[in-house]
Amino acid sequence: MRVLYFASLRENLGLADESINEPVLNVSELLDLLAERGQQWDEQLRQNTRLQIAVNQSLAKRNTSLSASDEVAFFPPVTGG
Amino acid sequence: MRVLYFASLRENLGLADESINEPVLNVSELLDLLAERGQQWDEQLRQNTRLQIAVNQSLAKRNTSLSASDEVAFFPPVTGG
Amino acid sequence: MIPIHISVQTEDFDVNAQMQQLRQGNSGIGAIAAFVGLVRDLNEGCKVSNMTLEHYAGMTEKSLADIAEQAKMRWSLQGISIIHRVGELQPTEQIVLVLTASAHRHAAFDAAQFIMDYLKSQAPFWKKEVTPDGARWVDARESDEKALTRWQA
Amino acid sequence: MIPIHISVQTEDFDVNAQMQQLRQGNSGIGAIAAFVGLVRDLNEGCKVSNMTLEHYAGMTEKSLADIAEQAKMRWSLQGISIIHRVGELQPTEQIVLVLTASAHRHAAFDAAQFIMDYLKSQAPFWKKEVTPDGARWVDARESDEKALTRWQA
Repeated sequence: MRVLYFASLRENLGLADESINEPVLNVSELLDLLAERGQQWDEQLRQNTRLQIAVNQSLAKRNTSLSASDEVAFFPPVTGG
Repeated sequence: MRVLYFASLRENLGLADESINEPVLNVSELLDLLAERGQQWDEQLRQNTRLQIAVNQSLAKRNTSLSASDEVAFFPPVTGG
Repeated sequence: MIPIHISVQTEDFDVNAQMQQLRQGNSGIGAIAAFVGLVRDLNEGCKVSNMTLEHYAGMTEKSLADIAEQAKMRWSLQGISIIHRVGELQPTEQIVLVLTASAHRHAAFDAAQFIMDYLKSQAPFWKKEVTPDGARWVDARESDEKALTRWQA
Repeated sequence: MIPIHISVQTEDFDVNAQMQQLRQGNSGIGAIAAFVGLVRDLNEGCKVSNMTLEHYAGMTEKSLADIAEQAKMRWSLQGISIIHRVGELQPTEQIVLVLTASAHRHAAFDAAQFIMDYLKSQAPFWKKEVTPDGARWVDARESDEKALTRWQA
Protein backbone atom coordinates (compact mmCIF):
# COMPACT_ATOMS: atom_id res chain seq x y z
CA MET A 1 0.00 0.00 0.00
CA ARG A 2 0.98 3.63 -0.49
CA VAL A 3 1.63 5.71 2.63
CA LEU A 4 1.76 9.53 2.55
CA TYR A 5 3.01 12.04 5.14
CA PHE A 6 2.06 15.71 5.16
CA ALA A 7 3.12 19.02 6.69
CA SER A 8 5.06 18.77 9.98
CA LEU A 9 4.96 14.95 9.86
CA ARG A 10 6.54 14.95 6.40
CA GLU A 11 9.25 17.30 7.65
CA ASN A 12 9.92 15.51 10.95
CA LEU A 13 10.04 12.06 9.37
CA GLY A 14 11.94 13.31 6.32
CA LEU A 15 9.62 11.43 3.99
CA ALA A 16 6.67 12.41 1.79
CA ASP A 17 5.53 8.98 0.63
CA GLU A 18 6.56 5.34 0.48
CA SER A 19 5.27 1.87 -0.36
CA ILE A 20 4.64 -0.66 2.39
CA ASN A 21 4.43 -4.27 1.32
CA GLU A 22 4.08 -6.00 4.69
CA PRO A 23 0.50 -7.15 5.24
CA VAL A 24 -1.37 -5.14 7.90
CA LEU A 25 -5.05 -5.56 8.78
CA ASN A 26 -5.79 -2.03 9.89
CA VAL A 27 -4.31 1.41 10.55
CA SER A 28 -3.26 0.41 14.08
CA GLU A 29 -1.14 -2.45 12.76
CA LEU A 30 0.43 -0.15 10.19
CA LEU A 31 1.32 2.30 12.98
CA ASP A 32 2.86 -0.54 15.04
CA LEU A 33 4.95 -1.50 12.04
CA LEU A 34 6.16 2.07 11.40
CA ALA A 35 6.87 2.66 15.11
CA GLU A 36 9.48 -0.10 15.00
CA ARG A 37 11.66 2.24 12.93
CA GLY A 38 12.65 4.18 16.05
CA GLN A 39 11.60 6.74 18.63
CA GLN A 40 10.89 9.57 16.17
CA TRP A 41 8.47 7.38 14.21
CA ASP A 42 6.84 6.09 17.38
CA GLU A 43 6.33 9.61 18.77
CA GLN A 44 5.24 11.29 15.54
CA LEU A 45 2.80 8.53 14.61
CA ARG A 46 1.79 5.82 17.07
CA GLN A 47 1.97 7.93 20.23
CA ASN A 48 0.63 11.07 18.56
CA THR A 49 -2.85 11.63 20.05
CA ARG A 50 -3.60 14.40 17.51
CA LEU A 51 -2.61 12.25 14.54
CA GLN A 52 -5.04 12.57 11.61
CA ILE A 53 -5.54 9.60 9.31
CA ALA A 54 -7.04 9.28 5.83
CA VAL A 55 -7.63 6.04 3.95
CA ASN A 56 -8.28 6.43 0.23
CA GLN A 57 -8.66 10.17 0.79
CA SER A 58 -11.42 9.93 3.40
CA LEU A 59 -10.88 10.63 7.08
CA ALA A 60 -10.32 7.35 8.95
CA LYS A 61 -9.57 5.96 12.41
CA ARG A 62 -7.01 3.60 13.90
CA ASN A 63 -9.42 0.69 13.60
CA THR A 64 -10.12 1.32 9.90
CA SER A 65 -9.19 -1.85 7.96
CA LEU A 66 -6.60 -1.78 5.20
CA SER A 67 -5.87 -3.78 2.08
CA ALA A 68 -2.84 -3.83 -0.21
CA SER A 69 -4.28 -1.37 -2.76
CA ASP A 70 -5.17 1.32 -0.20
CA GLU A 71 -3.71 4.81 0.01
CA VAL A 72 -3.08 5.77 3.64
CA ALA A 73 -2.15 9.30 4.71
CA PHE A 74 -0.92 10.63 8.06
CA PHE A 75 -1.00 14.31 8.92
CA PRO A 76 -1.36 16.83 11.75
CA PRO A 77 -4.69 18.64 12.41
CA VAL A 78 -5.56 20.69 9.34
CA THR A 79 -5.20 24.49 9.29
CA GLY A 80 -6.63 25.69 6.00
CA GLY A 81 -9.33 28.27 5.39
CA MET B 1 -45.71 68.70 14.29
CA ARG B 2 -44.97 66.98 10.99
CA VAL B 3 -46.71 63.66 10.32
CA LEU B 4 -45.58 61.27 7.57
CA TYR B 5 -47.28 58.21 6.05
CA PHE B 6 -45.45 55.51 4.09
CA ALA B 7 -46.13 52.62 1.73
CA SER B 8 -49.65 51.09 1.96
CA LEU B 9 -50.67 53.64 4.63
CA ARG B 10 -49.69 56.51 2.35
CA GLU B 11 -51.73 54.96 -0.47
CA ASN B 12 -54.78 54.02 1.61
CA LEU B 13 -54.97 57.41 3.32
CA GLY B 14 -54.09 59.28 0.13
CA LEU B 15 -51.57 61.42 1.99
CA ALA B 16 -47.76 61.41 2.28
CA ASP B 17 -47.32 64.12 4.92
CA GLU B 18 -49.09 66.88 6.74
CA SER B 19 -48.75 69.36 9.61
CA ILE B 20 -50.74 68.90 12.79
CA ASN B 21 -51.07 71.92 15.01
CA GLU B 22 -53.42 70.61 17.69
CA PRO B 23 -51.50 69.90 20.90
CA VAL B 24 -51.15 66.16 21.68
CA LEU B 25 -49.13 64.70 24.55
CA ASN B 26 -48.18 61.40 22.99
CA VAL B 27 -48.59 59.15 19.95
CA SER B 28 -51.82 57.67 21.32
CA GLU B 29 -53.43 61.08 21.51
CA LEU B 30 -52.29 61.86 17.97
CA LEU B 31 -53.88 58.57 16.80
CA ASP B 32 -57.15 59.47 18.58
CA LEU B 33 -57.14 62.83 16.83
CA LEU B 34 -56.51 61.31 13.38
CA ALA B 35 -59.12 58.55 13.93
CA GLU B 36 -61.82 61.24 14.19
CA ARG B 37 -61.40 61.81 10.45
CA GLY B 38 -63.40 58.67 9.69
CA GLN B 39 -63.43 54.90 9.53
CA GLN B 40 -60.52 54.54 7.09
CA TRP B 41 -58.27 56.61 9.36
CA ASP B 42 -59.41 54.74 12.45
CA GLU B 43 -58.77 51.33 10.85
CA GLN B 44 -55.51 52.13 9.13
CA LEU B 45 -54.02 53.84 12.18
CA ARG B 46 -55.61 53.58 15.62
CA GLN B 47 -57.03 50.07 15.25
CA ASN B 48 -54.04 48.77 13.26
CA THR B 49 -52.25 46.32 15.57
CA ARG B 50 -49.31 46.05 13.17
CA LEU B 51 -48.87 49.83 12.91
CA GLN B 52 -45.22 50.92 13.08
CA ILE B 53 -44.36 54.28 14.56
CA ALA B 54 -41.25 56.46 14.41
CA VAL B 55 -40.70 59.69 16.29
CA ASN B 56 -37.83 61.84 15.03
CA GLN B 57 -36.71 58.89 12.87
CA SER B 58 -36.38 56.40 15.70
CA LEU B 59 -38.82 53.54 16.29
CA ALA B 60 -41.37 54.56 18.93
CA LYS B 61 -44.47 53.30 20.73
CA ARG B 62 -47.98 54.57 21.35
CA ASN B 63 -46.96 55.94 24.74
CA THR B 64 -43.98 57.89 23.34
CA SER B 65 -44.45 61.57 24.22
CA LEU B 66 -44.63 64.23 21.54
CA SER B 67 -43.88 67.92 21.30
CA ALA B 68 -44.69 70.49 18.61
CA SER B 69 -41.33 70.21 16.83
CA ASP B 70 -41.41 66.42 16.48
CA GLU B 71 -41.51 64.44 13.24
CA VAL B 72 -43.89 61.47 13.57
CA ALA B 73 -44.12 58.71 10.96
CA PHE B 74 -46.66 55.90 10.56
CA PHE B 75 -45.97 52.88 8.38
CA PRO B 76 -46.65 49.15 7.92
CA PRO B 77 -44.07 46.51 8.96
CA VAL B 78 -40.91 47.06 6.92
CA THR B 79 -39.97 44.74 4.04
CA GLY B 80 -36.52 45.80 2.84
CA GLY B 81 -33.40 43.72 2.48
CA MET C 1 -12.43 53.76 14.99
CA ILE C 2 -13.33 51.26 12.32
CA PRO C 3 -14.58 52.27 8.87
CA ILE C 4 -18.39 52.17 8.69
CA HIS C 5 -19.85 52.85 5.28
CA ILE C 6 -23.62 53.31 4.92
CA SER C 7 -25.37 54.18 1.68
CA VAL C 8 -28.98 54.30 0.49
CA GLN C 9 -28.87 54.76 -3.27
CA THR C 10 -30.65 54.14 -6.56
CA GLU C 11 -27.43 53.03 -8.36
CA ASP C 12 -26.18 49.46 -8.37
CA PHE C 13 -23.08 48.54 -6.30
CA ASP C 14 -19.89 46.61 -7.10
CA VAL C 15 -19.08 43.92 -4.52
CA ASN C 16 -15.36 43.76 -5.41
CA ALA C 17 -14.97 47.52 -5.19
CA GLN C 18 -16.78 47.67 -1.84
CA MET C 19 -14.67 44.83 -0.44
CA GLN C 20 -11.51 46.58 -1.66
CA GLN C 21 -12.57 49.81 0.02
CA LEU C 22 -13.26 48.00 3.30
CA ARG C 23 -9.85 46.27 3.31
CA GLN C 24 -7.85 49.28 2.15
CA GLY C 25 -4.63 49.55 4.15
CA ASN C 26 -5.66 47.01 6.80
CA SER C 27 -3.58 43.84 6.74
CA GLY C 28 -5.05 42.57 10.02
CA ILE C 29 -8.33 41.46 8.42
CA GLY C 30 -8.54 37.66 8.19
CA ALA C 31 -12.21 37.27 7.36
CA ILE C 32 -14.86 39.09 5.36
CA ALA C 33 -18.46 37.91 5.41
CA ALA C 34 -20.73 39.26 2.71
CA PHE C 35 -24.42 39.16 1.99
CA VAL C 36 -26.08 40.17 -1.26
CA GLY C 37 -29.87 40.31 -1.53
CA LEU C 38 -31.34 39.99 -5.03
CA VAL C 39 -34.75 40.57 -6.62
CA ARG C 40 -36.37 37.17 -7.33
CA ASP C 41 -38.72 36.75 -10.26
CA LEU C 42 -41.11 34.76 -8.05
CA ASN C 43 -42.54 35.64 -4.64
CA GLU C 44 -45.21 33.72 -2.75
CA GLY C 45 -46.13 31.87 -5.91
CA CYS C 46 -46.50 34.95 -8.13
CA LYS C 47 -44.35 35.99 -11.05
CA VAL C 48 -42.75 39.35 -10.30
CA SER C 49 -41.99 41.55 -13.29
CA ASN C 50 -40.49 44.40 -11.32
CA MET C 51 -40.45 46.04 -7.91
CA THR C 52 -40.30 49.47 -6.38
CA LEU C 53 -38.49 50.08 -3.11
CA GLU C 54 -39.91 52.95 -1.10
CA HIS C 55 -38.04 54.25 1.94
CA TYR C 56 -38.20 56.86 4.66
CA ALA C 57 -35.33 59.11 3.54
CA GLY C 58 -33.21 60.15 6.48
CA MET C 59 -34.50 57.50 8.82
CA THR C 60 -33.12 54.68 6.61
CA GLU C 61 -29.56 55.99 6.87
CA LYS C 62 -30.00 56.64 10.59
CA SER C 63 -31.44 53.19 11.15
CA LEU C 64 -28.66 51.41 9.20
CA ALA C 65 -25.97 53.43 11.00
CA ASP C 66 -27.55 52.50 14.30
CA ILE C 67 -27.61 48.78 13.42
CA ALA C 68 -23.94 48.96 12.33
CA GLU C 69 -23.10 50.66 15.62
CA GLN C 70 -24.76 47.87 17.60
CA ALA C 71 -22.85 45.24 15.60
CA LYS C 72 -19.60 47.11 16.31
CA MET C 73 -20.32 46.99 20.05
CA ARG C 74 -21.11 43.27 20.05
CA TRP C 75 -18.27 41.90 17.91
CA SER C 76 -14.64 42.71 17.32
CA LEU C 77 -14.94 44.09 13.80
CA GLN C 78 -12.53 45.92 11.53
CA GLY C 79 -15.05 47.38 9.13
CA ILE C 80 -18.74 47.40 8.12
CA SER C 81 -20.44 48.36 4.86
CA ILE C 82 -24.18 48.47 4.30
CA ILE C 83 -25.61 49.52 0.95
CA HIS C 84 -29.34 49.42 0.23
CA ARG C 85 -30.90 50.39 -3.06
CA VAL C 86 -34.24 52.21 -3.51
CA GLY C 87 -36.42 52.97 -6.51
CA GLU C 88 -37.39 50.62 -9.31
CA LEU C 89 -35.61 47.25 -9.58
CA GLN C 90 -35.90 44.32 -11.99
CA PRO C 91 -35.60 40.59 -11.16
CA THR C 92 -31.95 39.49 -10.66
CA GLU C 93 -30.91 43.03 -9.69
CA GLN C 94 -28.95 43.55 -6.46
CA ILE C 95 -30.94 45.10 -3.57
CA VAL C 96 -28.69 45.07 -0.55
CA LEU C 97 -25.05 44.48 0.36
CA VAL C 98 -23.68 43.85 3.84
CA LEU C 99 -19.94 43.41 4.41
CA THR C 100 -18.29 42.75 7.76
CA ALA C 101 -14.53 42.44 8.27
CA SER C 102 -12.83 40.86 11.25
CA ALA C 103 -9.67 39.01 12.30
CA HIS C 104 -11.63 35.74 12.56
CA ARG C 105 -14.61 34.30 10.76
CA HIS C 106 -17.18 33.83 13.54
CA ALA C 107 -17.37 37.55 14.36
CA ALA C 108 -17.70 38.43 10.67
CA PHE C 109 -20.43 35.84 10.02
CA ASP C 110 -22.44 36.64 13.15
CA ALA C 111 -22.24 40.40 12.61
CA ALA C 112 -23.39 40.12 8.97
CA GLN C 113 -26.33 37.97 10.00
CA PHE C 114 -27.20 40.29 12.89
CA ILE C 115 -27.17 43.30 10.55
CA MET C 116 -29.40 41.58 8.00
CA ASP C 117 -31.84 40.41 10.68
CA TYR C 118 -32.20 43.92 12.11
CA LEU C 119 -32.28 45.58 8.69
CA LYS C 120 -35.13 43.24 7.67
CA SER C 121 -37.29 44.11 10.64
CA GLN C 122 -36.30 47.67 11.57
CA ALA C 123 -34.99 49.68 8.61
CA PRO C 124 -37.85 51.62 6.93
CA PHE C 125 -37.89 50.14 3.42
CA TRP C 126 -41.02 48.79 1.72
CA LYS C 127 -41.25 46.65 -1.40
CA LYS C 128 -44.06 46.92 -3.90
CA GLU C 129 -44.11 44.20 -6.53
CA VAL C 130 -45.71 44.23 -9.94
CA THR C 131 -47.29 40.82 -10.70
CA PRO C 132 -49.71 39.63 -13.44
CA ASP C 133 -52.53 40.39 -10.94
CA GLY C 134 -51.37 43.97 -10.49
CA ALA C 135 -49.12 45.77 -8.01
CA ARG C 136 -49.03 44.70 -4.36
CA TRP C 137 -47.14 45.65 -1.24
CA VAL C 138 -45.01 42.77 -0.01
CA ASP C 139 -46.16 41.38 3.33
CA ALA C 140 -43.68 41.35 6.19
CA ARG C 141 -42.63 37.80 7.05
CA GLU C 142 -43.24 36.67 10.59
CA SER C 143 -39.99 34.71 10.41
CA ASP C 144 -38.10 38.01 10.12
CA GLU C 145 -39.56 39.19 13.41
CA LYS C 146 -38.62 35.89 15.03
CA ALA C 147 -35.07 36.05 13.67
CA LEU C 148 -34.34 38.84 16.15
CA THR C 149 -34.94 36.67 19.19
CA ARG C 150 -31.64 34.84 18.76
CA TRP C 151 -29.78 38.14 19.28
CA GLN C 152 -31.82 39.13 22.32
CA ALA C 153 -31.13 36.11 24.52
CA MET D 1 -29.19 19.54 -9.69
CA ILE D 2 -27.67 22.76 -8.41
CA PRO D 3 -24.33 24.10 -9.64
CA ILE D 4 -21.48 23.13 -7.31
CA HIS D 5 -18.11 24.60 -8.18
CA ILE D 6 -15.00 23.37 -6.33
CA SER D 7 -11.48 24.52 -7.09
CA VAL D 8 -8.08 24.15 -5.41
CA GLN D 9 -5.72 26.50 -7.21
CA THR D 10 -2.59 28.63 -6.93
CA GLU D 11 -4.16 31.61 -8.80
CA ASP D 12 -6.18 34.32 -7.11
CA PHE D 13 -9.98 34.45 -7.57
CA ASP D 14 -12.39 37.23 -8.49
CA VAL D 15 -15.41 37.45 -6.15
CA ASN D 16 -17.61 39.33 -8.65
CA ALA D 17 -16.88 36.84 -11.42
CA GLN D 18 -17.57 33.86 -9.14
CA MET D 19 -20.83 35.40 -7.95
CA GLN D 20 -21.83 36.08 -11.54
CA GLN D 21 -21.09 32.48 -12.51
CA LEU D 22 -23.17 31.16 -9.60
CA ARG D 23 -26.19 33.33 -10.50
CA GLN D 24 -25.99 32.81 -14.25
CA GLY D 25 -29.48 32.22 -15.65
CA ASN D 26 -31.13 31.71 -12.25
CA SER D 27 -33.59 34.46 -11.34
CA GLY D 28 -34.92 32.54 -8.32
CA ILE D 29 -31.91 33.38 -6.15
CA GLY D 30 -32.80 35.92 -3.47
CA ALA D 31 -29.73 35.63 -1.26
CA ILE D 32 -26.02 35.03 -1.66
CA ALA D 33 -23.80 34.65 1.37
CA ALA D 34 -20.08 34.93 0.82
CA PHE D 35 -16.99 34.37 2.90
CA VAL D 36 -13.47 35.46 1.98
CA GLY D 37 -10.49 34.38 4.10
CA LEU D 38 -7.39 36.56 3.91
CA VAL D 39 -3.74 36.22 5.00
CA ARG D 40 -3.19 38.42 8.08
CA ASP D 41 0.21 39.99 8.70
CA LEU D 42 -0.01 39.02 12.37
CA ASN D 43 -0.79 35.64 13.93
CA GLU D 44 -0.58 34.73 17.61
CA GLY D 45 1.47 37.83 18.28
CA CYS D 46 4.03 37.25 15.51
CA LYS D 47 4.60 39.28 12.38
CA VAL D 48 3.97 37.07 9.35
CA SER D 49 5.95 37.95 6.21
CA ASN D 50 4.50 35.19 4.06
CA MET D 51 2.87 31.78 4.19
CA THR D 52 2.89 28.52 2.28
CA LEU D 53 -0.25 26.43 1.98
CA GLU D 54 0.43 22.72 1.59
CA HIS D 55 -2.40 20.35 0.71
CA TYR D 56 -3.16 16.72 0.01
CA ALA D 57 -3.86 16.94 -3.72
CA GLY D 58 -6.89 14.86 -4.64
CA MET D 59 -8.21 14.58 -1.12
CA THR D 60 -8.71 18.36 -0.83
CA GLU D 61 -11.06 18.44 -3.83
CA LYS D 62 -12.84 15.31 -2.60
CA SER D 63 -13.18 16.73 0.90
CA LEU D 64 -14.55 20.09 -0.31
CA ALA D 65 -16.99 18.37 -2.69
CA ASP D 66 -18.15 16.18 0.18
CA ILE D 67 -18.71 19.19 2.47
CA ALA D 68 -20.65 20.96 -0.32
CA GLU D 69 -22.76 17.84 -0.78
CA GLN D 70 -23.61 17.77 2.94
CA ALA D 71 -24.60 21.45 2.84
CA LYS D 72 -26.81 20.76 -0.19
CA MET D 73 -28.61 18.02 1.76
CA ARG D 74 -29.19 20.19 4.83
CA TRP D 75 -30.38 23.43 3.23
CA SER D 76 -32.41 24.44 0.23
CA LEU D 77 -29.60 25.89 -1.88
CA GLN D 78 -29.39 27.02 -5.49
CA GLY D 79 -25.62 26.96 -5.88
CA ILE D 80 -22.34 26.51 -4.00
CA SER D 81 -18.80 27.63 -4.86
CA ILE D 82 -15.71 26.78 -2.85
CA ILE D 83 -12.29 27.98 -3.98
CA HIS D 84 -9.16 27.39 -1.89
CA ARG D 85 -5.71 28.56 -2.86
CA VAL D 86 -2.46 26.66 -2.24
CA GLY D 87 1.22 27.57 -2.58
CA GLU D 88 2.92 30.73 -1.40
CA LEU D 89 0.76 33.65 -0.25
CA GLN D 90 1.55 37.15 1.06
CA PRO D 91 -0.33 39.08 3.78
CA THR D 92 -3.64 40.59 2.50
CA GLU D 93 -3.90 37.95 -0.23
CA GLN D 94 -7.14 35.98 -0.57
CA ILE D 95 -6.99 32.34 0.66
CA VAL D 96 -10.49 30.98 0.45
CA LEU D 97 -13.88 31.84 -1.04
CA VAL D 98 -17.21 30.26 -0.13
CA LEU D 99 -20.41 31.32 -1.89
CA THR D 100 -23.87 29.94 -1.18
CA ALA D 101 -27.00 30.93 -3.09
CA SER D 102 -30.56 30.41 -1.91
CA ALA D 103 -34.07 31.85 -2.16
CA HIS D 104 -33.82 33.21 1.40
CA ARG D 105 -31.00 34.47 3.56
CA HIS D 106 -30.98 32.04 6.51
CA ALA D 107 -30.19 29.00 4.36
CA ALA D 108 -27.41 30.88 2.55
CA PHE D 109 -25.83 32.18 5.78
CA ASP D 110 -26.04 28.87 7.63
CA ALA D 111 -24.68 26.87 4.70
CA ALA D 112 -21.71 29.22 4.22
CA GLN D 113 -20.86 28.98 7.91
CA PHE D 114 -21.28 25.21 7.91
CA ILE D 115 -18.96 24.88 4.92
CA MET D 116 -16.29 27.07 6.52
CA ASP D 117 -16.53 25.22 9.84
CA TYR D 118 -16.06 21.84 8.17
CA LEU D 119 -13.40 23.10 5.77
CA LYS D 120 -11.43 24.45 8.74
CA SER D 121 -11.39 21.15 10.58
CA GLN D 122 -11.60 18.50 7.85
CA ALA D 123 -10.11 19.66 4.54
CA PRO D 124 -6.42 18.68 4.30
CA PHE D 125 -4.67 22.05 4.03
CA TRP D 126 -1.76 23.13 6.24
CA LYS D 127 -0.36 26.61 6.70
CA LYS D 128 3.31 27.28 7.28
CA GLU D 129 4.13 30.86 8.21
CA VAL D 130 7.41 32.73 7.89
CA THR D 131 7.98 34.98 10.93
CA PRO D 132 11.05 36.90 12.20
CA ASP D 133 11.81 33.81 14.36
CA GLY D 134 11.77 31.51 11.34
CA ALA D 135 9.18 29.32 9.63
CA ARG D 136 6.53 27.52 11.71
CA TRP D 137 3.54 25.32 11.06
CA VAL D 138 0.35 27.01 12.21
CA ASP D 139 -1.29 25.24 15.15
CA ALA D 140 -4.84 24.05 14.73
CA ARG D 141 -7.22 26.09 16.88
CA GLU D 142 -9.29 24.17 19.38
CA SER D 143 -12.17 26.57 18.69
CA ASP D 144 -12.34 25.23 15.13
CA GLU D 145 -12.93 21.73 16.43
CA LYS D 146 -15.62 23.05 18.78
CA ALA D 147 -17.33 24.97 15.98
CA LEU D 148 -18.52 21.66 14.52
CA THR D 149 -20.61 20.77 17.54
CA ARG D 150 -23.32 23.29 16.63
CA TRP D 151 -23.98 21.36 13.41
CA GLN D 152 -24.05 17.98 15.11
CA ALA D 153 -26.82 18.64 17.65
